[in-house]
Amino acid sequence: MNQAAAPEIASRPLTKKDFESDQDVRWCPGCGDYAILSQVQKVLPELGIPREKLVFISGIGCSSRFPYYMNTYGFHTIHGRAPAIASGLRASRPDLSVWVITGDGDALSIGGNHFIHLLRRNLDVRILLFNNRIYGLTKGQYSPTSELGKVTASTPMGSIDYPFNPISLALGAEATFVARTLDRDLAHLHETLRRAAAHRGTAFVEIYQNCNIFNDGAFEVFTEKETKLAHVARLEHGKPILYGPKNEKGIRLKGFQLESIDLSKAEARMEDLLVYDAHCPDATLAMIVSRMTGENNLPLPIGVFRSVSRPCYDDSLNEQVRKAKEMMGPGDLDELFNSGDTWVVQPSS
Amino acid sequence: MNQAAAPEIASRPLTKKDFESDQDVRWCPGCGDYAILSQVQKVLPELGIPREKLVFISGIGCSSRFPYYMNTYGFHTIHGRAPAIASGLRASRPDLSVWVITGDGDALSIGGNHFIHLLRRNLDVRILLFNNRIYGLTKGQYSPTSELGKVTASTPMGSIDYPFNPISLALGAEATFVARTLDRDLAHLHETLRRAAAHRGTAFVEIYQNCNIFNDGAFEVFTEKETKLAHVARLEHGKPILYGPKNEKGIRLKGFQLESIDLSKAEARMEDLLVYDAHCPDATLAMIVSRMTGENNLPLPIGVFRSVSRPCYDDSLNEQVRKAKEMMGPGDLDELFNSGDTWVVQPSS
Amino acid sequence: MEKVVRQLEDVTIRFAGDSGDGMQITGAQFTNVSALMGNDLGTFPDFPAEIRAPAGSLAGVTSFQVHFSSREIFTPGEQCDALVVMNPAALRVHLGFLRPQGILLVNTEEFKPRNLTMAGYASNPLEDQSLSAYQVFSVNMTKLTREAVKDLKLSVKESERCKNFFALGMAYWLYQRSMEPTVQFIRDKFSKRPELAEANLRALQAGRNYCENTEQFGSSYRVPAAKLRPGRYRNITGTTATVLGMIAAGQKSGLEVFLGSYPITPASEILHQLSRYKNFGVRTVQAEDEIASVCMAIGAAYGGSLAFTTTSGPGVNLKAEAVSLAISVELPLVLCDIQRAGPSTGMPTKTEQGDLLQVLYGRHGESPIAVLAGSRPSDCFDTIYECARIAVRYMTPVVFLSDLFLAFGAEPWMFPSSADLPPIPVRFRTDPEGFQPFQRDLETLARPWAIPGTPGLEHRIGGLEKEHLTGNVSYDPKNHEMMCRLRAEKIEKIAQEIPPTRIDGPESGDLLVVGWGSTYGAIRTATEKKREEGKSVSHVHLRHLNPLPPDLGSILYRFEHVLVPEINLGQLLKVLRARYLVPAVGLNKVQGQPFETTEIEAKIDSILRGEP
Amino acid sequence: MEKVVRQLEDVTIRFAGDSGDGMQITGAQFTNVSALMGNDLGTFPDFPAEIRAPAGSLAGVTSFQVHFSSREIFTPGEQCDALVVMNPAALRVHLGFLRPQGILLVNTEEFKPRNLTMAGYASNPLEDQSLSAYQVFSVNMTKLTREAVKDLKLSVKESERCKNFFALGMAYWLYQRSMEPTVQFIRDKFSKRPELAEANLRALQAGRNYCENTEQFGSSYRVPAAKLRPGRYRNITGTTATVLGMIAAGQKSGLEVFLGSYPITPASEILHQLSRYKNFGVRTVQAEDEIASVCMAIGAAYGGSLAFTTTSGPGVNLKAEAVSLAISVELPLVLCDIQRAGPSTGMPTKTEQGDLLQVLYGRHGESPIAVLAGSRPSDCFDTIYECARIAVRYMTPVVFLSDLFLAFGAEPWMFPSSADLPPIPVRFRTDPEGFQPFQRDLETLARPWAIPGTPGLEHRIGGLEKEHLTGNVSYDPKNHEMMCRLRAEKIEKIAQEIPPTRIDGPESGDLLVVGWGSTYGAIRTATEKKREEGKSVSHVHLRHLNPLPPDLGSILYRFEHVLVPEINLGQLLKVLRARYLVPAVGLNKVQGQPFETTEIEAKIDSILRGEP
Ligand SMILES: Cc1ncc(C[n+]2csc(CCOP(=O)(O)OP(=O)(O)O)c2C)c(N)n1
Ligand SMILES: Cc1ncc(C[n+]2csc(CCOP(=O)(O)OP(=O)(O)O)c2C)c(N)n1
Ligand code: SF4
Ligand code: SF4
Ligand SMILES: [Mg+2]
Ligand SMILES: [Mg+2]
Repeated sequence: MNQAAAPEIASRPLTKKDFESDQDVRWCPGCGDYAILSQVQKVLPELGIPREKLVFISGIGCSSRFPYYMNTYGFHTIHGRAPAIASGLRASRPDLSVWVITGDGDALSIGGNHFIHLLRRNLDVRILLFNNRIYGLTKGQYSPTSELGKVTASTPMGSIDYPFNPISLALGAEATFVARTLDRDLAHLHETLRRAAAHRGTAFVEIYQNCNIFNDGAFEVFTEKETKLAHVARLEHGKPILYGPKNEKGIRLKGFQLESIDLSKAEARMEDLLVYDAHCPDATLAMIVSRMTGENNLPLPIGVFRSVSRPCYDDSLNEQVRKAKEMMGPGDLDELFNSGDTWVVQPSS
Repeated sequence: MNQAAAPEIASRPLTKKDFESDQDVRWCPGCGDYAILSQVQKVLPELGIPREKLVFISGIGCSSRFPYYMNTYGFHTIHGRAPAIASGLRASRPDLSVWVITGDGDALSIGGNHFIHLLRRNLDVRILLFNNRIYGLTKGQYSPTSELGKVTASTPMGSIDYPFNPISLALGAEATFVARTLDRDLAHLHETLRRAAAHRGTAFVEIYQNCNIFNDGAFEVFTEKETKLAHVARLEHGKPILYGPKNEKGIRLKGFQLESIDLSKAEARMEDLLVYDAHCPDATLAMIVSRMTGENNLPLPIGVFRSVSRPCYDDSLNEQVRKAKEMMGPGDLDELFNSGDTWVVQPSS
Repeated sequence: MEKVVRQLEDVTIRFAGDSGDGMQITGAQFTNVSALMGNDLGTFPDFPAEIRAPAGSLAGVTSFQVHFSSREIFTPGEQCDALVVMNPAALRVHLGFLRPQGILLVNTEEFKPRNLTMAGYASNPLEDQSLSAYQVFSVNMTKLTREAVKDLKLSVKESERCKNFFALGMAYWLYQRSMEPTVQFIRDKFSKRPELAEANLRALQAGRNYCENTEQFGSSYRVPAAKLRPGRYRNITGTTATVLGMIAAGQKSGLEVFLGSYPITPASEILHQLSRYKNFGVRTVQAEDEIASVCMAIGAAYGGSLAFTTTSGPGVNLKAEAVSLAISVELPLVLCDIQRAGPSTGMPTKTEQGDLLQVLYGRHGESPIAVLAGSRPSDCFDTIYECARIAVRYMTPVVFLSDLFLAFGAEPWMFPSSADLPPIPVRFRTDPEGFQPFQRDLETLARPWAIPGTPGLEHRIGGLEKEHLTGNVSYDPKNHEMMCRLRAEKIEKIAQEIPPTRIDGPESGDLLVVGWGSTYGAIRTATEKKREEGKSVSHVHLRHLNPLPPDLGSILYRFEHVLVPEINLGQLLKVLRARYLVPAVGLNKVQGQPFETTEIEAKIDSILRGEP
Repeated sequence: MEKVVRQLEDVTIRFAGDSGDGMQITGAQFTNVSALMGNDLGTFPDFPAEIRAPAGSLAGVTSFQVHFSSREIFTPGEQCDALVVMNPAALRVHLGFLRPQGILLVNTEEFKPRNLTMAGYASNPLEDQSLSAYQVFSVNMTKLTREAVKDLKLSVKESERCKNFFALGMAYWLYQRSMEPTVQFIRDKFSKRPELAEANLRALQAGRNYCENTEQFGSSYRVPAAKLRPGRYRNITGTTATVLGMIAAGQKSGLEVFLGSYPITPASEILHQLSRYKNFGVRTVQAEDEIASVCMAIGAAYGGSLAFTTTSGPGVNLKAEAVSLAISVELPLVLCDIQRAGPSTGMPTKTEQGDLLQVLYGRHGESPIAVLAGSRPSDCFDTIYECARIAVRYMTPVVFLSDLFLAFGAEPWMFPSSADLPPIPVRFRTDPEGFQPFQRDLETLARPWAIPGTPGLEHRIGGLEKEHLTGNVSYDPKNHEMMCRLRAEKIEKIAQEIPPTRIDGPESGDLLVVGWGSTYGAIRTATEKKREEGKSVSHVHLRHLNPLPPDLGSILYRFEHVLVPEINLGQLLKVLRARYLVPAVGLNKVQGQPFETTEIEAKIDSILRGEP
C-alpha cells in the first residue's frame, strides 16, 4: 500500500452492472439523482480502473446517499466534510481513484471551507456537486445556490441571501478543472464525467439536478426540448460559443461584457465571436463566461470552463517523502531514539 | 434599540486619542499592526460616528488583539468566527458600525466559510484582513496566503499548498467592495479605510502587513522606497492603470492577458491603456486585475478593485420585519396562543 | 342490523401507509375531532428518513398514532388497539405495535405480489392465517373509493388519492367520532377545487357507511369526554410549544428574538415555524453551518437580543467551542438541542436522550452551563420560557433539551394568558458611573449586560481569561481560579430559584423513579399503575438538570431504591451517582423508540422483588 | 580567598528575563550539563502568550526552570533555591517562586526608573529592603559582559546579547557545573561567526570568574550524580516523547504514519517535529481547520494509515462530530489533546487538566471512546504508543491526553531499543470469502480493517446506524440497541489488557491518592514524603481513564479515604464517584500552574487529621 501505482487494468472488461450495488435506490421517483448515478455507472467501465481502486466519498444529503448504490468502496461521511476526508485518503493513497459526491448545501454551505481549500490544493480528486438549489434531505430549505426571493420552509417571505455562482467561486478559489453539466442531458453528462476523470488534479463538476419534490423545474428551460437549445451554450475548447436551435447565435465580447449576436443577421460576423479557451493559464475568460446564467438574453454555458495543469498536493507530498528517504535514508528507529545529546549511566559496581 | 438609525454625530469632534484604549499594545516592536491601528484611530474621527456606535470584532491571532486597543466596543472572539458574530450583531442592530479585524489564517483558513458567506450576503460590515502571509500568534506556520515552497515551522521541506489570492477569492464569492492596501503606505491606507467606511455592504480590505518576526520583508518590494514605485500600481476609478517612478508605465489588455507597456517608448499610446472601472457591475475586470501580483513584469495593484451596490442582507431582513408588522400588525401574544383550532372544557357543574 | 356500541376508557389507533397515502392528514383529523369531542389526547407521527422512498417499499412507510381517552393521559400510547394499514409494507412495519386481539383495518387493494415482495412477504398474510391473533377487517378501500367518486370525472390517480378519507370514515364509525369538523376541513382545504372537496367528502362518507351497512363490523366503540381542567385548549406539538415559548419570552422581556440556526432533523421545524413570526420582531437567520448559527446568536446577544440557536446532536458538537466563548464572556443565549439517535448520523428520524452528558460536559476547560429539559409537548413552552428567563437573569448560556419524540408529539394544551406568565425583567446597564464589565450582581453573580450603542460604556470582552471586575485580560494564576469558581458558582446559584421538587406518590418509600425529558408520560403512567396496585413507588421528574434541585439529595436518601429510566445507556444515572453517591440503577433503552409503560412496570416489579 | 563548597541533595534554579534575553538557551545549557554530570532532572520553560511583548514589560517575561538532583526526582521543582533575574519585570513575575533565604542573582543594569515603572515597582526593590528575606547578589551583568568583550569590535547590541552566558557562568560556578559541554555548544552554534563564539565564551568565563574572584560569593554548592538505572539516557520533553512514540508505533505496526493537524498552542510543536521525519514515511498535513484535520486523519485511517490528529481543548470541541463518525464506522485513530487552560481561549500558554470530561462525554449519542493519559514527559512515549496499539487492535478512536506542563517539561529518558517495544500486529482483511464489514473478532469485538484497493472487498460504510454484521443501513430498533451496546462493550474489552494497577505504598490503609496525567510528580513526591513520615498513604496513578483498570474498584475499597488531586474542578473525581460510589474527595487547583508538593501534603495531612 501507499506506493504510487498506475491504476491497473481489470482483468475482464467491466460493465455498468458491475458498478451497481445490492442496495435499493431510495431517492424519490423522478429525482434527477437517478440519471447521474446511471451515467457514472456507465462511464466507469470506460475508464479501465479496477473496481477496488475506486472510492466514492460523500457528505450528507439526498445526493450523498450515492455511494451506497455503487459497487465500489464507498464512505457516507458527515455533512460538508467529504472533501477533507477525501483529501486525507488521497494524500496517503495515491493508487486510488477518489470521487467526492456532494450537494449544494453540503459543498457550499457547511462544507464551503473544505471545498475551496481542496480546490486550491488541487489534490487528484473528482467532485461531483449535485446542485438542485435546495436542501432535499431536510425537506426543502433554501440553499446557497437558491435564487433571491425564493419562498421555502425557512424563508416564508422569500430568501434574502444573494446566491453563490459555484463556477465563479471555484475559479476564485484557484480551481484547475471546472465544468458544468445537466442531469437530463445524458450524452453531455457522460462526456463531462469522462473529462473530469481524465483530469489530474481536483476536477469540479457542477451538475444541475432536478429535485422534483422541493424545487421541481428549477432547470426546466435548460433541459426541456422546447427551450433548451435557445438557452444553453456548450463550451468547446478552441471553438466559438454558439447556441440556438440552429446554432445561429453566438457570443461576442464587448469590453468586458458578453453579448449575444444573431449570426443570421447581416452585420454579424463569425470572426467576431469569442473563441473558447479552456486551457488558458489565466482563469479570466472562464470567469467572464461563468457570469452568464441563461438570463438577460445570454445563454447558460455548459461544458468544461477550465482545464489546466498544476502540481497536485498529493504528488508533491509523496515527492517530499521520497526525497526525504533519499536524502536521509529510510528512518531507523534506534538511531532516532539515540539522537541528540545522550549519556550513559554505568552500573555502580 | 434595534431600530434602524442613521449614525448620530457625536457632540464634540473626536480625535485619534479618543479611540485609544488604556491597554498596553503588545505586538512585537516593529510589527506592521501598529501602523494599521494608528490609521484606523485616525480615520474614525473623520467618519462622524459616535464612539459607542462602533464595534470591533476579531477572531484569534496577533492581528485579532486589535479590539483591545480601541476605545470603542470590542469583542475578541474565537478563531475564524468573527464574520459570523459580526453578522449576528449587524443583522439585529442596524444602528451600529461593525468592523471585523482578522488575519490571513483567521479569515482564510479556519474562517474561510464564514468569510465567503459574509461576502455573498453583503451585510453592512467592514472586514480588515491583516495579511502577513504567516501565522504570527502560533509562532510561524505557513498560512493560506504563503507562497509555494515556503519553509516554516510546519513545512520544513517547503509548503506545497497553492495559495489563495484573497482578492480573487472575494470576487468569486460575490463581494461588492474589495480593496487592497499596505501597512507602510499610510496615506493610501488612510484613504482606503475611508472608502471602505463609506461603502454600504460588506467592504473587504486586504492589508499587506509585515510580520517582522516570522515573515520579515514579505512585502518589501512594495513598501521600500527604492522599489515600490516600480512594483505598485494604484487603481483609480476612471483612470488608466499607471506605475513606475515617473508613472511611465501602464497596463494594456491583450486578449485576456494584461501587459505592461512603457509609455516613454515610441509605439506606446496612452489611449491603449486599460481605464479602470471599479463600479463595473460585472466583476470581470477586477478579477483580471487581481491576477497581477507584482511578478512577471507586472505591478501589484492596490486600491479599490470593486465597489458596487447591492442590497444588504441586514437591510432586507429588517425590511421583512417591517413589512410583516405592517401586514399582520405587531404580534399579540394572547392572539397567538389562541390561534388554530381551540376548544373549551367547561367546569363540570 | 342494529350494532352494539361499547364504551372504552381509552384507545390507541395508528394509521400507517405509504408516504403518498396521506396518513399524516388522516391522523391529524382524527386528533382534531377527538380534541373537540373532549378527550384527552397524545399523538405521535413517524416519518422515514428518506424523503419519498419508492411507493410500496418498507423505507417509504409513514404513520400517525393517536391515543385518546376519557381520563387524563400522558403518552401517545404504545400498543395499539387499532391499526389501519394501507399496504403490505405498512403492515410489515407496524404489526408489531398492535396488541393481541387488536383491530386491524387493511386496504386489500395493495396486497398484490409485487407489493408483497417489496414488503418482504413470501405469502399473502391476509390469506395465510398469520394474522389470526387479530380482528382483521379486509376492505378494498381503494376500489370502494374509486366507485364512490366515479361520476365526478376525476383521473384514476385523483380518485384513488381520496382513499385516506375512506379509511378515516371507517375509523370515525368505529370510534363514533363526529364527522362535522372534518367535513369543514375538507371544504376549506379544497375550496378552490370543489370537485376534489366533493370527492373527499364522498370517500369519508363512504367509509363510514361501509361499516354501518356491511355485516363485517359488529360493534363500535365510544370513548366519552375526559374530565380535563376547565379552560380553553388547543392541540400542540413540542415544536410549536417551543416556538411559542420563545416568542412569549421575547414579548415578556421586551427583547427582540433572534434565532441563528442551520437545518437539521428534528430541529428544523422550529426554524420554519419561528420564521413566520416576523411581525413579533423575530429575526431568524439560516446560517451557513452550525458554528455560524451559534456565533450569529452570540453576536445578537451581545447586541441585546434574546438569542436562540437550535440544532440536534451533531450540531451541538459543532457549536461547543462558541458556547464556551459565551460562557467565558457571560452572555445570555439559549441553545436548543432536539435530540435524535446517535452516534454520528445515527438514525436521524428516531428519538433518543443521548446528549445529556455532552451538553453538561462537552466543552474544554471548566465551562459550566445551565441545562433544562422539557418533559411533554406542552411543557416545552414552560421550559424554554424558563431557559430564557435564566439566561438573561444570570447572563449565561442555557441548554434546552428536547427530543424528537417530544418535538413531533402532540397533546391538548390549556394555554396561559400572557398576563399570567412570570415576568422576565431585563435592565441593560446604561450608567457609566462605576461601570465595570465583570462586576457581579450579588444575588445572581451576573455581570451587567452593557450593549454596544450605550454611550460611556465602551469596553472590550473576549475569550481570554478576564480579570475579576475589570474584565481586562489576565494571566494571574489566582484570578483564573477565582473566575473559574465564580462562573461555576453562578450556575449553582440558579438552584436558589428552583421550586421544591414535586413528588408523585409518597414522600419516602421503597422505590423512587427519577426521570427527565420525554420519558415523563411512560414513567408517570407506570408509577401510577404501581401505586394503584398498592406499591410504594414514587416519581420525580427533573426539569432542571444543571444545577439540580437543592432538595433532590434529601429526597433520594428517603427511598430504599432509586431507578433512573433513560433512552440512553445511563447518563443522568452517572450524574446522580457521582453527586449523591446513591446506588441508583438504570433502565436503559436505545432503540430510537420511547419506553413502553410495561417496560418500566416490569423493571419496577423486579426491583421490588429484590432482583438485581 | 578560599571558598566553601557545600553538598546538596537537590536544587531548583530558575532563569528569568525578557523574551530577548536568551533564557531558554541558558536553561537548556544548564540542563544539558547537569544531565551529563549524572544528575536526575526535571525542567520546565514558561512563555508569555504574546510573541514578543515590549522589552521590559511584564508580558514579555520568559523563564526556564531546572530541578537537578542526586536522587530520583519526578518534577521540575516548585519553590526555587536560586532565581536569576535579568530585569525588574522578571523579578516581579518570579520572585514569588523563590523560597525564603533563596539565592537571588540580579542583573542590576536594567533596574532603571523606566523599567521599574513598567514592572510596576514604585521604588527600586534592590534598594528598599523589600528583598531582605533572600540572599541577594546584585551584579551588573550587562556592563561586565560589555567589558569582557570590548576588544572584539562588536556592536553594543551584539556585546550585550552575550549577557545570558555571563549569567550562566555565574550559575555554573555557584553549582560547580562543568563548563566543557557549553564551550563546545557555543563553538558549534557560532561556527560561522567566530567573533560571536569568542564573545559568548568570554562572557561565560567572565561570569564564572566574577564569582570565583569577588568577595560577594562565600560558598558554592555541589549536587553529586544520582544513582539512576544504568543505561543510555537522553533528555526529552513530553512533545518529543510523543513524536517518537508516534513514529515507533508506525514502524512497529508496519503502517505509514499520517498526521492531520491545525496549529494550536501547546500542540503545534508535535506537528513541527513530526513533519521533519518524512524519511520514516510520515505524512503530515496542516489542514485548513481542526475539522478538516481530523477528517483527513479519518480518510487516511480508512486507507490504512496509522492516523493521528493533534490539538488542544478548543480544537477537541471542533473535532467531536468527526470523532463520532470514526466511532460509528469503527476506524482506528488517535486524537491527541494537549490540554491548556480554558474555558474558551482561556490562558493558552498555561496548563490545565480541564478536558477529561469533554473527551469522555463530549459527543452526541452513545459514543464511547478509549482515553489514556501520559503522566510524565518520558511516559508520553509509552502512552501514545499504547494508544496506537489499542486503536488498531480494537478498531477504535483513542484519545491521548497530555497537557502543556507535560509537553514542554523535560526529564532524562532511558530510551528503549526498538526490539523491546511491544509488537503492534496489524492484518488488513484481504480474503473476500465470507467477508462482512461489521463481523467482529470474538476477543476484541473489532471489525475487520478492509481498506480500499483490496479486490473483492468493495463495501460501503457510513455514519447512519449499521446492521450488525452486514453494515447495511438499518433503522431496526433492536439492532440499534445491539450496536450501541456492542460499541460500548468493545471499549470495555480493552480493560482485559490493562496490567494490574501499580500501588506506590501499602496495598490498603488510611488514604489512597488517585491521580492522572501531569500531577504524577507532585503526587508521587508528596506521598513518598508522607510515607517517610510514617503515614499510611498510597498512590495510584491512572494511565487508562477509559476503560478504567478492572482492579481499581477493589483497590479503592481497601482505603479509608480517597483523595483525587486534579488541575481542574474535579473531573476524574466525578467519574470515580459515579462508577464506584466511593466518597472520594478532590483537591482542585485551576491556576494554569501545576501542583506544588506541599499543597498535596497539606491536604493529605488535613484528611488524616479527620478534617472535612
Ligand atoms: C452537522 C449537520 N448539520 C445538519 C445536518 C442536516 N442536513 C442533512 S443534509 C442537509 C442539507 C442537504 O442539502 P444538499 O447538500 O443540497 O443535498 P440534497 O439533499 O439537496 O441532495 C442538512 C442541512 C446534518 N446531517 N449534519
Ligand atoms: C480553534 C482554534 N484553533 C487554533 C487556534 C490557534 N491559533 C490562534 S491564532 C492562529 C493563526 C493566526 O494566524 P493569522 O490569522 O494569520 O493571524 P496573525 O497572528 O498572523 O495576525 C491559530 C492557528 C485557536 N486559537 N483556536
Ligand atoms: S427530495 Fe428531491 S433531491 Fe431528495 S431524493 Fe427527493 S427529489 Fe431527489
Ligand atoms: S509575531 Fe509577527 S504579526 Fe505577531 S505581533 Fe509579532 S511581528 Fe506582529
Ligand atoms: Mg441540494
Ligand atoms: Mg497572519
